Amino acid sequence: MSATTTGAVPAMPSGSLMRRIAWHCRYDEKRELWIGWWTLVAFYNLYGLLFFVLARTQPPPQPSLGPAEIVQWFDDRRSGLLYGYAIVSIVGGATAIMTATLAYTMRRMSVSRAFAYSYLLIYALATLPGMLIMGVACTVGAMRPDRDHALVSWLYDFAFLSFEGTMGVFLVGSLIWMAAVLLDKNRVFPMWFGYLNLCNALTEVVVAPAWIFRRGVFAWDGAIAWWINMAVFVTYTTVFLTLLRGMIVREDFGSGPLPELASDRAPASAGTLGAAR
Amino acid sequence: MKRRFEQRLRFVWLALSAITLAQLALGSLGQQDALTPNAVVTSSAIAIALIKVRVIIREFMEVRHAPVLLCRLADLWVVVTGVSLLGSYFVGMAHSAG
Amino acid sequence: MTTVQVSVAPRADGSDERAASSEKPGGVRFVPGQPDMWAFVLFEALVFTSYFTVYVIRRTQSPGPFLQSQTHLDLHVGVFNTLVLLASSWSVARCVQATREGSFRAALNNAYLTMLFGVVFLVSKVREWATAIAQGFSFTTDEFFSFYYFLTGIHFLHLLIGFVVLGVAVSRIRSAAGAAPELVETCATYWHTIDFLWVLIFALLYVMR
Amino acid sequence: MRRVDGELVLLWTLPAVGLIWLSAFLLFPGFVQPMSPAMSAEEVVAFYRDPANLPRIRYSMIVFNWFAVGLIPILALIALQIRRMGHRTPIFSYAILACAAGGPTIFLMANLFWLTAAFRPERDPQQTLMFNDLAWVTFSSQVGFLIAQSVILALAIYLDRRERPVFPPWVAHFNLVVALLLIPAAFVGIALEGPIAWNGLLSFWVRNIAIGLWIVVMGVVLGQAIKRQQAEDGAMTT
Repeated sequence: MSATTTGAVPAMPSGSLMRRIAWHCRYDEKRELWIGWWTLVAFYNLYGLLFFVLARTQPPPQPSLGPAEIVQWFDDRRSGLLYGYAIVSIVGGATAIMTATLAYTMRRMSVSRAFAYSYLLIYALATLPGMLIMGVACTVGAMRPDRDHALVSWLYDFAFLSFEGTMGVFLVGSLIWMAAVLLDKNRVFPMWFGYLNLCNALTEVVVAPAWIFRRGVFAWDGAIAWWINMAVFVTYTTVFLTLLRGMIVREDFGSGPLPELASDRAPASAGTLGAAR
Repeated sequence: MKRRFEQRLRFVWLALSAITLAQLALGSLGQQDALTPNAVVTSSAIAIALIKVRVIIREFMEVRHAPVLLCRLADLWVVVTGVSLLGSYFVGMAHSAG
Repeated sequence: MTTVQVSVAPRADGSDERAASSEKPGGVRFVPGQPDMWAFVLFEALVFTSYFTVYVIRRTQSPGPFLQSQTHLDLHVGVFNTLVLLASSWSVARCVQATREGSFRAALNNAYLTMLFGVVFLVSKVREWATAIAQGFSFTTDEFFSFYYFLTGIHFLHLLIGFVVLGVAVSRIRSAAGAAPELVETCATYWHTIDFLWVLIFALLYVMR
Repeated sequence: MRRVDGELVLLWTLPAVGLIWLSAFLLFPGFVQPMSPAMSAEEVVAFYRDPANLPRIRYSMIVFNWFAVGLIPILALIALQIRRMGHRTPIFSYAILACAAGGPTIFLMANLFWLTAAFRPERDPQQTLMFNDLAWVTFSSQVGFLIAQSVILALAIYLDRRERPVFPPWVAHFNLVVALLLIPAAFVGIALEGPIAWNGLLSFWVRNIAIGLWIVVMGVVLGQAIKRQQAEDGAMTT
């Protein structure tokens, strides 16, 4: 990174929220990291809202529905699907900055850059099965109410199988993060988060029966293949968002071990923090 | 000291193996009506398994020397699992019978 | 392969006291291995509890078919599997003890013995699956067999990871004579988890009615 | 030959690829007079079965298949320019790289659906209609990565702390405008007629002209930035 030319940094104002935000945007050394973190938080909330409330495709419907019921399912939520997935396709690209931020945590570790690059590429790819294919299939399924029933049910299967059933990217991605955390000597993340990545990776294995079963606990809406996995995934996501926040606070832009969190919560001026190192 | 620890590990292993063999007897119990649910067999199977699990955690995994918090958490998990398994068994059986 | 580093964070209990405690069990309280691994064990154990609970609930909804299918499992195989894993737990516990005392020859032997028991378990599990499949019981045959293959399969996966973990322990024992035994303890903790999860799986698949 | 010279070679692939895209675009009969989503299954089938259309559909889409990924080198060059900016982390250049593969992959999927529809025009009309819908919806609505790369580039430019910024600020404004113009296209599913429909003013003309303009403008400013870099590197070595 090139030399910065910030000059004198005025003290952080204590006034209104907007003024403080403006100060952070102009002078905060860590603004790129904070943009990434807030994008992650905003995106996951929006994602939950879009999938659970607007499009109502989560929790997933039964895979055992017949063609007529599937057409009914599309009829029930036509505009939710069309508007919901339109918004998904607008904000979907935000995953790029999220993935980049997470890849940066690996860049900050004492491990090879190959970890950050692999993670970046894997999760850039993950967006497609993660939501975009589903968005296309649901939009096409919802846009013509008079479409042939057999084809609507094909679109339904395609949407949910692509969403629930493509596990490899998340499996390998979690394992790469796990290996990076366990090998890291800079203490960017605690070891237990490395192990938690393994838990998340194992649940990706557990989803696989969704390709085989149309009903029961292993189907794509099942207690094991969906509910327990979702619980693990939500835990995992909450944990890494929290840890990432701590990591950004501790970040000193050096290459050695990340400093521990200062016990006294004095608001260290971001400008001097970087200079002191 | 070393010897005492070794002996203790061996004793634990022998005890666990003996309980497992007892489970063999339990599983073979009343083989002729293997097709009817048996609350006694089920609850003793789960209870024995949880006792074994607790012994493994305390002895082999050395939680008995661990800080109290870890002991409590491990015991809590055993209790949660026991309540959850036995609870869902009995509630489920009562539900399907009723 | 380089060894996985030991957590360098200063620990509240202090490793020095622990070195003393190996001579005097029952003395100072300490967490065996990394506390991080314990977080994993408790979390993963909870996930398994939820799998088991779903299984028991599904079972009680149709007890007849489950019991019918259960008769096709050989209890003796299950008992044998359990005994093998208990033996492996015993040997890995002795491996930890030997590492603490600095008798690395014994530690290595016990680690290899653990691997051997692990392999015996794997072979016997694969044979059991092969027999069941040959008899026409597959993953999709009925709900009991779905659960049977799922629970044994996910446990099998944990066991495979266990070999990697044991490999890490062995390389640590070989490379760092006299170092703190924390990493070996951590690996042993993982291995015991495989054991105690199997004890529950055994009771739920083979014994309960 | 210095590193930057190679970058200029990559940049000069852009006019060539752009020309190929333009000709393929004009060759595809569904683009010149964009197909209406209101067409019935029979009309769509007739479009694919028309002996005047079929070869043009196939050959134009084959050309797109060859060159769909042609924009990736340009995005890689943009990522390198972002690396030169005064940032504390490589997050923005990582993010551009994460976007780079997304856009072309989506375009390739649309291409695949068009070619599949054209492969057996005698297919059941409902099926051809569905492949045609899939192609158009994928092509039109999946603007996420294009929006993201514009917004990320704009952010990177705004947050550039160099005394002489790599890109002038107007490039950031321009990118935000382009991102805004792409948004309506995401809604193609909701209407079969009007400006939002996939042949409409907003979803087709505004969107595609914005993309074309972005390619041209970014090609030019990228060339200028690389030239400046060349000069700076030269000043440093002498």
